[in-house]
Amino acid sequence: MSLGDWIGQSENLVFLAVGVVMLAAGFWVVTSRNLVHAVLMLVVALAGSAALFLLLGAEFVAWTVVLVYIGAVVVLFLFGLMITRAPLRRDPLPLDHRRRWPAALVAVAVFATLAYATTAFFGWEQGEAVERSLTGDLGELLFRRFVIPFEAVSFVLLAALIGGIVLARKDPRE
Amino acid sequence: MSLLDNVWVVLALKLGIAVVVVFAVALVIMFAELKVSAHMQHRVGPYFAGGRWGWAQVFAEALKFLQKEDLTPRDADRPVFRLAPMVSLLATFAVIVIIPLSPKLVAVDLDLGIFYALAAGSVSTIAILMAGWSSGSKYSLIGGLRAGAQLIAYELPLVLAVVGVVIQAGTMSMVGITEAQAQPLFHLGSVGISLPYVLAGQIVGFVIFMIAVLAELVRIPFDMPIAEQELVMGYLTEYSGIRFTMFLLGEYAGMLAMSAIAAVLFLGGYHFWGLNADWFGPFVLLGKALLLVFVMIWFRWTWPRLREDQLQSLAWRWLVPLGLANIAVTAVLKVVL
Amino acid sequence: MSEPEAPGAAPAPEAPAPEAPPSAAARWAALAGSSEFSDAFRTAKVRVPRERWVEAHRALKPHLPFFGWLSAVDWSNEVAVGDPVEGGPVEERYEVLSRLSDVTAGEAVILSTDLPPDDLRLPSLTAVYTAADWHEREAADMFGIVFAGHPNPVRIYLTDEFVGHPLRKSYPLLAREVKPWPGAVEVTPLPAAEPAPGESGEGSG
Amino acid sequence: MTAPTDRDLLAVHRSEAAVSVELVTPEMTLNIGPQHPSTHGVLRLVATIAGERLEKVQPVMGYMHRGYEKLAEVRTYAQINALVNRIDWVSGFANEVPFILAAERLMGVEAPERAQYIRLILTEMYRISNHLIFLCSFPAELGAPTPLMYALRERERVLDLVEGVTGGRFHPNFNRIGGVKPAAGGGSTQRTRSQDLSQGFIDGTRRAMAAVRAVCDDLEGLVLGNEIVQQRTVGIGVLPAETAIEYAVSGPNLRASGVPFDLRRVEDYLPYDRFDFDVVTMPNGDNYDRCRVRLEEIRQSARIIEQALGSLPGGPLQAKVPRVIKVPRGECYVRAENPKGEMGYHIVSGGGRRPYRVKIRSASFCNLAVLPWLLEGALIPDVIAILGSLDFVLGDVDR
Repeated sequence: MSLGDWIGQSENLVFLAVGVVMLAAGFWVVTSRNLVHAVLMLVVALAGSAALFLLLGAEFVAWTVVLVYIGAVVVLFLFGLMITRAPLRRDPLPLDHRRRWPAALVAVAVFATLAYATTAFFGWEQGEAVERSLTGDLGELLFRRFVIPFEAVSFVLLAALIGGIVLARKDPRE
Repeated sequence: MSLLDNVWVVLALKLGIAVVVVFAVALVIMFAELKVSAHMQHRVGPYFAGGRWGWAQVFAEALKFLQKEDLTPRDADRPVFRLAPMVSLLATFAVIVIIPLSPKLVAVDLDLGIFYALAAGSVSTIAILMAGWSSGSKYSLIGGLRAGAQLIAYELPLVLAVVGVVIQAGTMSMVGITEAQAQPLFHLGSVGISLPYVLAGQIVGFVIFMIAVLAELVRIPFDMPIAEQELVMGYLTEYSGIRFTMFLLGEYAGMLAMSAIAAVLFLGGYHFWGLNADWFGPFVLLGKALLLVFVMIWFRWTWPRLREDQLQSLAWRWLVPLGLANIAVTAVLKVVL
Repeated sequence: MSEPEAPGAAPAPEAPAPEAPPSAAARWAALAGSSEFSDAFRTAKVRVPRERWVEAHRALKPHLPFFGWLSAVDWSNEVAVGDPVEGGPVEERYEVLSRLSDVTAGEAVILSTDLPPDDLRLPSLTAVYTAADWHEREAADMFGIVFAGHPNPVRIYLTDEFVGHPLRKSYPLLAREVKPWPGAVEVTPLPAAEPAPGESGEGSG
Repeated sequence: MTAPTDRDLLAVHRSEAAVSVELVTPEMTLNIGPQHPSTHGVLRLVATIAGERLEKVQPVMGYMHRGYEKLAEVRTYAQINALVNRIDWVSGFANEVPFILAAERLMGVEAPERAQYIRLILTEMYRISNHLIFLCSFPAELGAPTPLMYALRERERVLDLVEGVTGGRFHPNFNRIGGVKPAAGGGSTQRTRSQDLSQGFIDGTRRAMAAVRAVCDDLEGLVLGNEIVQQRTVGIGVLPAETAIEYAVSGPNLRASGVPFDLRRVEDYLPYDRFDFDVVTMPNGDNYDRCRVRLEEIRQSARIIEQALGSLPGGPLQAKVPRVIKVPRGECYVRAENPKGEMGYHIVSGGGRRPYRVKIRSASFCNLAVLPWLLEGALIPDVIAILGSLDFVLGDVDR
């Protein structure tokens, strides 16, 4: 398939546009000196990923991303930032730039790992197009085939939750 | 390609109509609030504008707001400050799109209708946090923080209440849920009797849903984020002119949207015993939604406001466990029956 | 609430003067360790020297726990506004007054002390009566009295830049000087009535 | 002033990060007022808050200081009477009473009985008016605006009656040394059945009292009986009796803490001793009790007024006083139970037509002094509720 054909398909055009926006937003997230702006750009990036899932026909995953990541996780981020150190004035909060190179290295490594894992597992062939909604299949997969990993992850998250509470809670005797 | 274009055109048309209708109904709700509150307080309310009942009052107020200066405080974060009201309004409209007015009159019928509505609605939290932080005012910041805490706390009961309905209906589609409530529940002789979910097992869910909706909409008794007496309107403090109007419209459109969703989920949507849903559907749904809106207005003018910590304990100690119990009971009944 | 059972009222019969029961002012004066008191106009008033100011309050506190108010009077012969005291010059001083009462029977006394105009210092009562806090700040604002030992000696009414102490008799009332108050001619006889004797006749034009 | 560069800020940031390992919620100074919907005028609270909790609060006053004590030095007694009813403008007439009584005491004049009764009736009517305002503004501070309309409607009836008698609603200026002002067309001090009370006043007042009682019942059910109101008030802002006395809190606020101290019983000023009424106290001293005390006091005031109307004596309105009021040398302090607490005037007369010095002891000023104690550790919503429950007026604080 030539590049021209690839671009000729409208889905691919949308994919391209969303990808560019996501990349720009992601870049903004790591370079912005204003923490709140960074988080808001994260919202754009997440919305982009939701749009990508929509393009793939995975509605349920897309709306889950919106509900969980934008509606809850980012809100928690913002909440935490505002209650601690979001500057009210416009002067930028100086972020620590000393570790930017190691951070970039880690980011590249994560990207490489994920890209390798994806291509190694699925290969480069085009998957078959899915017409119907995948919600049911997703449920089947999660609660039949992968129920033990699913429960394990839930357990880990619960442990993390409890740990978070224990850490955050100040000892009243202090 | 031309077909695709057509789809977009149709969608744009539908959206345009939806926006106009929503604005009109929002204005009606605004007027209703003025009049209802007045009568609850032994007042007459709007009286002069327009000649009779002061019907033109809302238009006069809209005009007044439009010609007011759109102020941005010096310490505000300009782009975020200006974007926040639009995000708020956008989130509300995104919710409204999926409400089915009749079996055929649906802007978008998504498989995951209600799930989508919850997701889209949760975005409005971001708008409030944006407004609260970017205003550069401490009162706004506290209001934004309260809103954040409150909306996170009430997202959960809202979803839990919906899950009960979804289990009972076996679908997340708004049309599907409506139709499921039109199915005969039992037979009296040869006549099949259908009941809306509020009467058929989801009364607890309905109550939780409405309480959570009040909190999501930041209406009394849960209006701590704007709390005029404490925070001088909280995250709205610094807004004026058209941007304030957008928040205001967002509030009333949100009331309409959430009431309509509640009507679909629990009150049988566009169905009403003996009325043809194709013809009367929109009016039935609107009637049900406006009834719920009236209840919200009623609460607004009779109750004082709770405190933030009391609201949190209400959410976590009562609504979440009740919602979970409701799901468990519904699931068991679904399997048994 | 229970312990200040108005002992000032009960031990009255044991007081020294047998023929006439001693006045309330006399009893409070005895308690405060002072012999100067007056009972005119049903207002018991006890004078204490400046050195005994805090002690006197401390002695009265168990009986009179309610600190009504504290203020001062600038006794001066040269007044910028208002009328000087009639009937001869007064001894120039600042008189600080504090009123104490109970919360049961309405027993009350005004304690007063004198400060020379060139040395306006007085120990603070805040250690004895918490309620004296704001009253002392007000008196400091208005009269320039320095309350030694006050925990928060900042201005209460006036801005930090304000110069002067408005309730001193030497402080002019500027508005009054710019535009005289019509009060000087306020008594106008009614058209029908005959002019009344005295000042009102002079005042009417 | 040059703006700090990023590098400067970074240095600060690093040092902060080195000092505080855990993220602490930074303290914030919040200025509540002087322009704020709930400060009852121009009061400013400089509050240090952590999250929503007040760590420390410093009230700042003086925005309304009008210098009445100084102004009183250049005004005659009659003019001061017009001045003092502006101190606490919600209960105007009640401000005049102790001042006039103090002047009368110095002059050795006593008002005739009928005048005393009228003073008493009007004082109690202003008490009702004041407490109705409290009962409507307090729920409004909790976010319920509707009781406002209910209470204000009955207050209008009371004020209409007052207007019929005095010609004024907020500032009646109805007292005269030696009595009260004869109504329109009057001027005679000798007329026995003088035109002091407007026509229909007695019947109208009886009807108004019935309406006031009715609205009290309504408010008791709708406001005090509301679960959210109870959640927001019961056990909040508790003022123990010892602290209340220590801070010289007076009036309904003191009685809400369980101290049965009412100057109407204790002091001998208007003919209160002839009437049957209860001194209302409440045990807990929290916001709810402060609300209840005032509600009950409205009923008691209605009781007093009804009794007074039934036994209103005839006779002149004015004692004989010289045409030019000159007060002999001397000083005295007269206090009265104002709607907000102990209000008193210490008049020092130099012997002339103007007082040498007038000290005004206003209730709100002293009641407000307990605020920093009460607010310590309170949440912001409770701050507003406690502030409202103390029932102060800034004119009464600043004078």
